[in-house]
Amino acid sequence: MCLAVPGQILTIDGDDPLMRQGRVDFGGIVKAVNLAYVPEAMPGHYVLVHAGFAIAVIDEAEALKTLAALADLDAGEHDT
Amino acid sequence: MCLAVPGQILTIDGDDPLMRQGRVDFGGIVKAVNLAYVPEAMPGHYVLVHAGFAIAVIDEAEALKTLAALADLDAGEHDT
Amino acid sequence: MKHVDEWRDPAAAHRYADAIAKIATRHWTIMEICGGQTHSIVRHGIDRMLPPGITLLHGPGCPVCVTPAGMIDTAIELARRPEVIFCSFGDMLRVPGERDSLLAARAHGADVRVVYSPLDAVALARSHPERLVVFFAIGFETTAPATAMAVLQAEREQLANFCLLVSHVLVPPAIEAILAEPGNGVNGFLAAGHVCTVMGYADYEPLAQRHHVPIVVTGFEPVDLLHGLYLCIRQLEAGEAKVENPYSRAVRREGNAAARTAVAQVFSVQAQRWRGMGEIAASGLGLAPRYRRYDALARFANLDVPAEHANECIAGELLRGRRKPCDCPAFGTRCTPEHPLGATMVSSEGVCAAYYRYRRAESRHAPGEQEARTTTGTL
Amino acid sequence: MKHVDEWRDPAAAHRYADAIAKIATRHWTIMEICGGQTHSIVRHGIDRMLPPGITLLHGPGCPVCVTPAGMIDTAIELARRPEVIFCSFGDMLRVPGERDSLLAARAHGADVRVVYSPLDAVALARSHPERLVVFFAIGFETTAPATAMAVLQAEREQLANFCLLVSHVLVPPAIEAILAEPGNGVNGFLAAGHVCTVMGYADYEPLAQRHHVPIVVTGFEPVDLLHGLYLCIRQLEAGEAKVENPYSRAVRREGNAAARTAVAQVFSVQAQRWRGMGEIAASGLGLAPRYRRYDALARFANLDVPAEHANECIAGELLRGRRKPCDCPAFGTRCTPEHPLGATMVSSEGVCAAYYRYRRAESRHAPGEQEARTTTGTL
Amino acid sequence: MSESFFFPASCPLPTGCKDVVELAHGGGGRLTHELVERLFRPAFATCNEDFTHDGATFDAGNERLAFTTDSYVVRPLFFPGGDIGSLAVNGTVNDLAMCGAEPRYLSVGLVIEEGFALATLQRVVESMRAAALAANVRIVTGDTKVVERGKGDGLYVNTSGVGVVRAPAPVVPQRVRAGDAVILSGDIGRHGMAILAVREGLGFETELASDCAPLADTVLALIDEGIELHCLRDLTRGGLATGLIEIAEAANVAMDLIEAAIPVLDPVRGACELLGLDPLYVANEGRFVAFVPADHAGGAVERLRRFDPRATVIGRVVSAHGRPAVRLNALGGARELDMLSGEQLPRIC
Amino acid sequence: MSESFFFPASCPLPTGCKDVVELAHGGGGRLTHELVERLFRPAFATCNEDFTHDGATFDAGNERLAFTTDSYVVRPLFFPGGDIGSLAVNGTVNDLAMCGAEPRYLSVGLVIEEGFALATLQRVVESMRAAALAANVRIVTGDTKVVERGKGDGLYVNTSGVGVVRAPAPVVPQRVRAGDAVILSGDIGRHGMAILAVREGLGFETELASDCAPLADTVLALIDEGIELHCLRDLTRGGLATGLIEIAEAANVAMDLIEAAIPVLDPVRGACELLGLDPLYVANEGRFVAFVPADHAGGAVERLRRFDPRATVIGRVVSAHGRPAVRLNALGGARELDMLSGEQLPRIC
Ligand code: SF4
Ligand code: SF4
Ligand SMILES: [Mg+2]
Ligand SMILES: [Mg+2]
Ligand SMILES: [Mg+2]
Ligand SMILES: [Mg+2]
Ligand SMILES: [Mg+2]
Ligand SMILES: [Mg+2]
Ligand SMILES: [Mg+2]
Ligand SMILES: [Mg+2]
Ligand SMILES: [Mg+2]
Ligand SMILES: [Mg+2]
Repeated sequence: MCLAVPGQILTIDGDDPLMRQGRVDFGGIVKAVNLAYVPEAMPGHYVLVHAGFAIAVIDEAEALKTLAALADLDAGEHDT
Repeated sequence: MCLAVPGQILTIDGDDPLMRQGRVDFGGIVKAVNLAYVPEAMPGHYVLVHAGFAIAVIDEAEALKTLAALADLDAGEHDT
Repeated sequence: MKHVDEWRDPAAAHRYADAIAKIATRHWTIMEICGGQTHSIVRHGIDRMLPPGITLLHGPGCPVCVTPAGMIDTAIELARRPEVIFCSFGDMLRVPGERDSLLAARAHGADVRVVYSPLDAVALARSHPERLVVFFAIGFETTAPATAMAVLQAEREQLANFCLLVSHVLVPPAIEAILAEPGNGVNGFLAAGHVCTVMGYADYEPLAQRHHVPIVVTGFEPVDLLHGLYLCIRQLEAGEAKVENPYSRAVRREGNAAARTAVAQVFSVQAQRWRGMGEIAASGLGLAPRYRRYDALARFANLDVPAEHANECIAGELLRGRRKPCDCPAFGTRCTPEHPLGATMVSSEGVCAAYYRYRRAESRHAPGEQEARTTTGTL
Repeated sequence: MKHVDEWRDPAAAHRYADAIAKIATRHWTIMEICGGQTHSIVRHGIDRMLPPGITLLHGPGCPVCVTPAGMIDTAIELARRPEVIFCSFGDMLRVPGERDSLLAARAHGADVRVVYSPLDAVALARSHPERLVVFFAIGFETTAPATAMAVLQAEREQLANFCLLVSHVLVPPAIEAILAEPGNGVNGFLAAGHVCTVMGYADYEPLAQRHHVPIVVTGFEPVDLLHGLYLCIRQLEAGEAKVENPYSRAVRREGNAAARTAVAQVFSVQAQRWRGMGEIAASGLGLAPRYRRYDALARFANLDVPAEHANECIAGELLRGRRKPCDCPAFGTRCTPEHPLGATMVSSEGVCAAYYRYRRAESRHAPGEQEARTTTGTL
Repeated sequence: MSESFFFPASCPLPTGCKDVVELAHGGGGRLTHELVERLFRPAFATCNEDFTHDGATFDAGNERLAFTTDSYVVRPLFFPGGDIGSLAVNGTVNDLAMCGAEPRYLSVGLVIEEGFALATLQRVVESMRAAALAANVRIVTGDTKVVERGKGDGLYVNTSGVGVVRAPAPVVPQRVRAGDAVILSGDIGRHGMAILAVREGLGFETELASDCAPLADTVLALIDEGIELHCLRDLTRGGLATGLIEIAEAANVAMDLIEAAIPVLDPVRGACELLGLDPLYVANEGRFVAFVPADHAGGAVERLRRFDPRATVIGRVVSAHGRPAVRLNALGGARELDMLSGEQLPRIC
Repeated sequence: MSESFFFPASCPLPTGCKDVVELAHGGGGRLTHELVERLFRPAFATCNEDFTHDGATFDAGNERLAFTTDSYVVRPLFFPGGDIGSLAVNGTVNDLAMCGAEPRYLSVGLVIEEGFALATLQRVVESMRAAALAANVRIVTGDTKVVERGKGDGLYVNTSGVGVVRAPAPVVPQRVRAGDAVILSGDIGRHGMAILAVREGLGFETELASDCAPLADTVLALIDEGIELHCLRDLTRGGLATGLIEIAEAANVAMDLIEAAIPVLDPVRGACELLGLDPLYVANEGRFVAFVPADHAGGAVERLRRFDPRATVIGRVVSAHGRPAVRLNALGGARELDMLSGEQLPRIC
């Protein structure tokens, strides 16, 4: 279930909590996305989008950490 | 106004005065016609049909008389 | 086809034509009232069989042509309502109101259906209880009984979703109006056979007497028409002015009693506007009070029939023989067969259409041998 | 595309696969819950990158597949009403209920529309006040916030013509049900990353502990999946059974507070039927009492969801690993991919469909070199 | 000759609203003609003859080929005497025949509305197969599109056809000249009235059957007989009158027709009388006119009568004196025929 | 290799209700294929190759001709990168090109819904004119039908085309053999996603433009270069995957494709990800695959890159061992591609 795709917020419109909307860029195509569930999201952030809603802001630091875990893999380290 | 076409009654259905219907033959095609306005019409009769209604039974004797007037025309007679 | 072919027999037709040529000694102008007769005259070329002194005038006997433009606009307004199935005879669809025709309205989405009989509209109401079926009730005395029966059937079946937009017209008042016109120049009339089938011809007798014009009840086939013309000219030559009925196979003096009764029950006579001719007293039929609930105009509170715009179209005057198409400022510019302003530009055989085709300086075809044929006379 | 391409990098994927091969010393059966993960596994061939001892089980994580057949029948019944615009996610359209699918209903005239978001259905209700818009609210915890927001917007705009047919399901009770099955044979789970994005993963901690299974919160891209599998196998090899979260870029332990709040406001947890699996306690969401007016089942008095027919389909047992497709009496005869009786015959990658294609004696193609690839293991 | 005017004699013609396409634009009459002349010819035609005839001809190596297309949107799909499938095959076969060509290959393009019964589709396909066999053409390529429910009307069929020209000289309107005989291949009006009777639920009990039939053999027989064919035209939408007027205009000639010579079957006449329609404007699907030099007329009619005994000379071509016209010789003399501006509508007046 | 089963991996396929035509029957996938194989081929085909390719070929005198037809029902009529008019010209031009033919003549059949704006019709006609000029084909014959409001969808266009075969040997699926290189002429998925974005009001701000373009020059360039073309296929409905599977089945071969070699532009990928669609199944209108002997692959790609620098070899043909298949080489090995049973539907799971 739950196809969700990461995209980058270009601009944000409105501050009505139910209607907060962003223009989000997915590899060059731009779609309006409801941002009600990511009140912390700002332009420039990447969000995960499912059924028209951003459900999370992608944590860049965590992403880098996860990729780093891979680099350490051969070293046999146990970071997740 | 008032395209009306002669056709011959083949059969008559029903005796409800509003709904009396006949099957009427026009040169080989047969159509249902409302006969409410020609209570005197019988199968075999020719009727003049306008907008789905028979509006007159054709008087064969009068038809012959009228054609006869033509025959007498040269004789200068004054029958209508 | 029996009762058709005998009356199209070329030999018989020519014998009447010959007889007319024999008895006609003077110029006579005879009007056939009925559009159906006009149609037949042109189709069979009856006018070409007459001596040059005889001029045929086409009367206002095309019910779709005399329906007021405003009534067509109202029809279109009704047809555009999403709940309405608008039913009309086919020949009404192309006639323009002040701007559009029902055909154009249909092309823009209105649900307009062609019916052959008013009973087809009743059947539609029966099978579409969720829609409102409006029937455009036009026509002369001949058609009124059919409309009346539709109302009677709807009443009996208590069809609440059926109503009429009524624009029925009556012939004798129109003849009276034409004759009342000073200098109208009409010497005799062919009365419309099928109107008489229903109404008889007793009504014409005082008319003939009062205006001293022969009125001959005439059928629609070539032999009928020539027979009618022959009798009319014979009366004119003889100085007579009576009603004659050579269409006796279909017409009795008292008409059709059952049909007249139904019409009398469902309708009342009222004043009526005619397109391009204004209002004529007692020349139309409206629903009798007890059937008012079938009147679309009564049903829709805000609906009425707009008055005829004082537009450029002078067809009314053409009809009275006072002016010619080229006197019309719109002729050939704002009014063309593709974009007609008036009914007389609507048909290829209409006066304005005929003039447009053969008389314009800019005509794409040089006038040729055919021109004479379409010359229209002065009254 | 950033945050996609990094996680599809073949080199990275192969490093995890190599690491798995290095640490895996025994046979392990791991279930990925989510249909999206299954899709990604098959699309990218992740299963082929694993050592032969690792068996992947595809969990019941396809919301359209676990929606009860009776619910689809109800959906079709609603969609057939002339006043209804029935809105659904695209992938729901092809799934058969007891007989038909929504796609078939549409081919027979029902107004069924595909929407990308529940908000599209709200917009339709806004723009079609004369129609009733019904949204088929299916999906796991990930999708419920979107449905909740549709309800909140409809409430605020007082849209009286909008309602839901709700069939939302919850993941942890399904995992619990699978683990409660004696001899289920599942050694570890990949938890569905996007469910956890919304709900967090605290709920899995008691599960992992109680059943002593590692549960790894996993994303959807090849590197994510292999990373999750690596961690899961590493725990298994080490005899551990904890919850780990390598999908930390998208998932926090507490999930998404705003989304959880909206879901808690609009829905209440209730027992839920799963297709082929029967009812599972506390495994679904229904509209909370204060939003009952948005419930299509409450709105239409006579509408209810028929119980699942005791039909021939044994997909539920397949799901529990108890039987194989060829044990099903309907297999290959009354049940084919063109006329499926169960969800597992619906997709070309489903168990029954895969067996149908490669295992029937009558198969039009002789078994060839490709066969090995689609062999399904025993549990 | 007497003079007459005042009110329209034939009832009203199309009007206004020319910002949108009306049914009349597809009726085969004046508006269709104008659409072709004003929109398609200016945009597409690369020579004078393009878009003036039933099909185009061009050289391919050492052969001359004919190429034509038609879409079929007839309602009902099945009618007495045929169906949309046989119509689609015969219609295109006939357009090729009208180019003096032997029909060889057809393509089929189906636009099907979602929800259309597969069993009905099968019947139509079967009918096409049978018609193609009967007409000795091969259906070699096809295409199927399905449109959403409510965006079609069951089934629309397009067929295009390729044939090999067998006539020794071009068979085109431009070759019609004064003195040619106008030959009609049979009675007219059957197809249109058969369709109307069923479609409009006119409740005609008697079956009026369409004349739908392939005409290629007939035409090839004329060619084999050595008849010099100046022009051929099948009398589909718009009927005999429209077909002749189009040719008169393209050839800049006039024609004089004898009304009494034009065969119309009694039931067709009866139905036409009832509805106030003119059989001259009613569609046919198995009738054509041939323009041949006067001295070939006898031979042509004789040959045609082996296919249909009603085949006959109905008139002759005369000089246009600059104004193309088709005149019908009626009781009182010649009446000029007009191209319809749309489909004929049933009249009550 | 690990084993896996249980629940459907790709979400559900079409089902039941096969008594009527569904949209999927026109989707270009399995059901379209079955309709052709079960209904049209048995009824119409007179040789094995009829109805298996983009068009038919036949001899006419000393030339070999190609003949094809397609109806165009695209919605919206105008979209970024083209419109129904240019599409209808290019689509048929391309089907002729796929037969190794030089497109020469087109027919146009319009089915117009009553009420359609004449101005819009004019725009479409103008676009067809321009596209025909650009593709160097002549539109020589046409037909117009008007259907009642509610019985169409504005405008449907059929074009049929005739071309002269220029390839020295037949260009048909049956000639594909093990060892052939599979060459793709450019990036895929643009047309389908451009249409979907506009049609479904997906609110993609960025313009995804259709790849709609004529391919005849490209193909003729390959022929002129002496490239031996075994088969060509334009990748319209059903996309790359469906086109290849059809050829694999007709030729009884297998193909191994390298997923990473298939060019997809970022915005197309983004849109596909969002909707859960696979670009391999998305329609194109200006892309084709060519099957050429391995030793001609380099020359072919080089020549193709003058038209589109993204042209590339994406795989090769191998022996089918009795079971035709198209396999996509992904991370973990080969995955067999399935023909779609209908249009792809947006997924949420
Ligand atoms: S030319 Fe037109 S506007 Fe003038 S009188 Fe005739 S119909 Fe009326
Ligand atoms: S073969 Fe069909 S009926 Fe049997 S278990 Fe599989 S899906 Fe169910
Ligand atoms: Mg009239
Ligand atoms: Mg899924
Ligand atoms: Mg023709
Ligand atoms: Mg044609
Ligand atoms: Mg034709
Ligand atoms: Mg095609
Ligand atoms: Mg193609
Ligand atoms: Mg094609
Ligand atoms: Mg094509
Ligand atoms: Mg045509």
